Amino acid sequence: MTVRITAEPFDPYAELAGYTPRGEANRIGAAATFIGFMRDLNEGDDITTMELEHYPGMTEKALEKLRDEAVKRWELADALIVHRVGKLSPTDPIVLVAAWSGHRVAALEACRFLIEELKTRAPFWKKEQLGDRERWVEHNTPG
Amino acid sequence: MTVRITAEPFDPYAELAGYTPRGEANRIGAAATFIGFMRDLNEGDDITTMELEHYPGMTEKALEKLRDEAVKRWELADALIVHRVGKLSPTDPIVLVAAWSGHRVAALEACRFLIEELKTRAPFWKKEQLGDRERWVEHNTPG
Amino acid sequence: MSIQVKIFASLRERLGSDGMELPVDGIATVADVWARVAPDQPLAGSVLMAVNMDYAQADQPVVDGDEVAFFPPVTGGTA
Amino acid sequence: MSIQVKIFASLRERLGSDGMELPVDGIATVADVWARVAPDQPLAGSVLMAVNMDYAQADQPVVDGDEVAFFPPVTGGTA
Repeated sequence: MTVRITAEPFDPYAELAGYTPRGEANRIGAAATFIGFMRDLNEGDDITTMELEHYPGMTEKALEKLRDEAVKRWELADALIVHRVGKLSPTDPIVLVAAWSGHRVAALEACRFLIEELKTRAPFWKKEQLGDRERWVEHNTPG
Repeated sequence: MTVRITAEPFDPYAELAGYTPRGEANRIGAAATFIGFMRDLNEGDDITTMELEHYPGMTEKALEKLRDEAVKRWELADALIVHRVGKLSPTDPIVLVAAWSGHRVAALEACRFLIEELKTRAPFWKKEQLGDRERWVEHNTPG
Repeated sequence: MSIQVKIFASLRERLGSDGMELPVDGIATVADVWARVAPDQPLAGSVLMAVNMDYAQADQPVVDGDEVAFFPPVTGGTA
Repeated sequence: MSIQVKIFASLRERLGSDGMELPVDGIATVADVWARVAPDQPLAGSVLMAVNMDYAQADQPVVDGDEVAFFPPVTGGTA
């Protein structure tokens, strides 16, 4: 039941390997995870670096609410959200979400819910650097 | 583009951490993964161990076909399937599937396709040990 | 006593301020807070609002000690 | 020359054989192979079939050197 915001690069697989999901391990049949990475391309332009701003306090609150909703709705054993902030480079992991459940459909659906809702509800803002200019990302891509 | 069947226990996170997906890393925006674990409970009964049989040659062929279908349909950068065979204990990972893509929806949908289709098309058979008796699993659970 | 205002991202750059402390006198709603923050600009539909770190609408009441935030559409997560 | 037959899982246990080599004489289809493997049993709809490691139907032609497999519904993956 962890929500973590980090200004340091994180390794999603180490994050998962080091995490012990709540609940009886013998009853967990499924883990679905999603990892988002920074690309060096957006809307046709080359991106050199990116800055991710957040609203300390509210962002955590929004992510915790989201996690609690997913855990309740799909009766998950556990869920995890890790999100990067600060200055990122291409290939850096931006976000990790994970859902653990008795059965596969619950884990898969909860994982998708977490990443989709996070994009519309959690206060994060991206500013892209393109060579010597920069721009705020105005809206999220539909898919 | 790996398909691997292993009679030894495997660590899904080490598997992912050690895997370099094909394609330009700078263009990969999303990785969706699913891991299935052995539970100590099935259809209301306590399961002590499980044996997973396969059809050497055909199983690999079926998984490769599945992977190629997913890569083509969702234009994935890469996909990975690892499946355990032999004698398993509760909490052992049974299967890992992963899909890498430029965008999240392709990765999420391909990941779900891989695990659903694997269950109906890949020649694997489970035999459960329940204390001193054993039984073949006759059909997969719907979800 | 007072209202704590916070402004984020492109909105912060556009308004040239990351927030302020406002006296509560004459402030009843989130819209009233906006009128003090940017008196010359209507509250656009694209501006998101929060009171005490929960999303809010323009007509939500604001009381002494509240934290009120304004920000543009969120863009977290991934491609 | 001959046909290589393979039988898996609960079907192997029920038939008491994991396969055999059959002379090709008189065999034209997968159904003909089954008739040699289990002469006293109809080919149930729950039995899956493969020729040379691809799924097949009962009427699929079989030729010399083919590998023909029979097995129950598959149950890989996870809960």
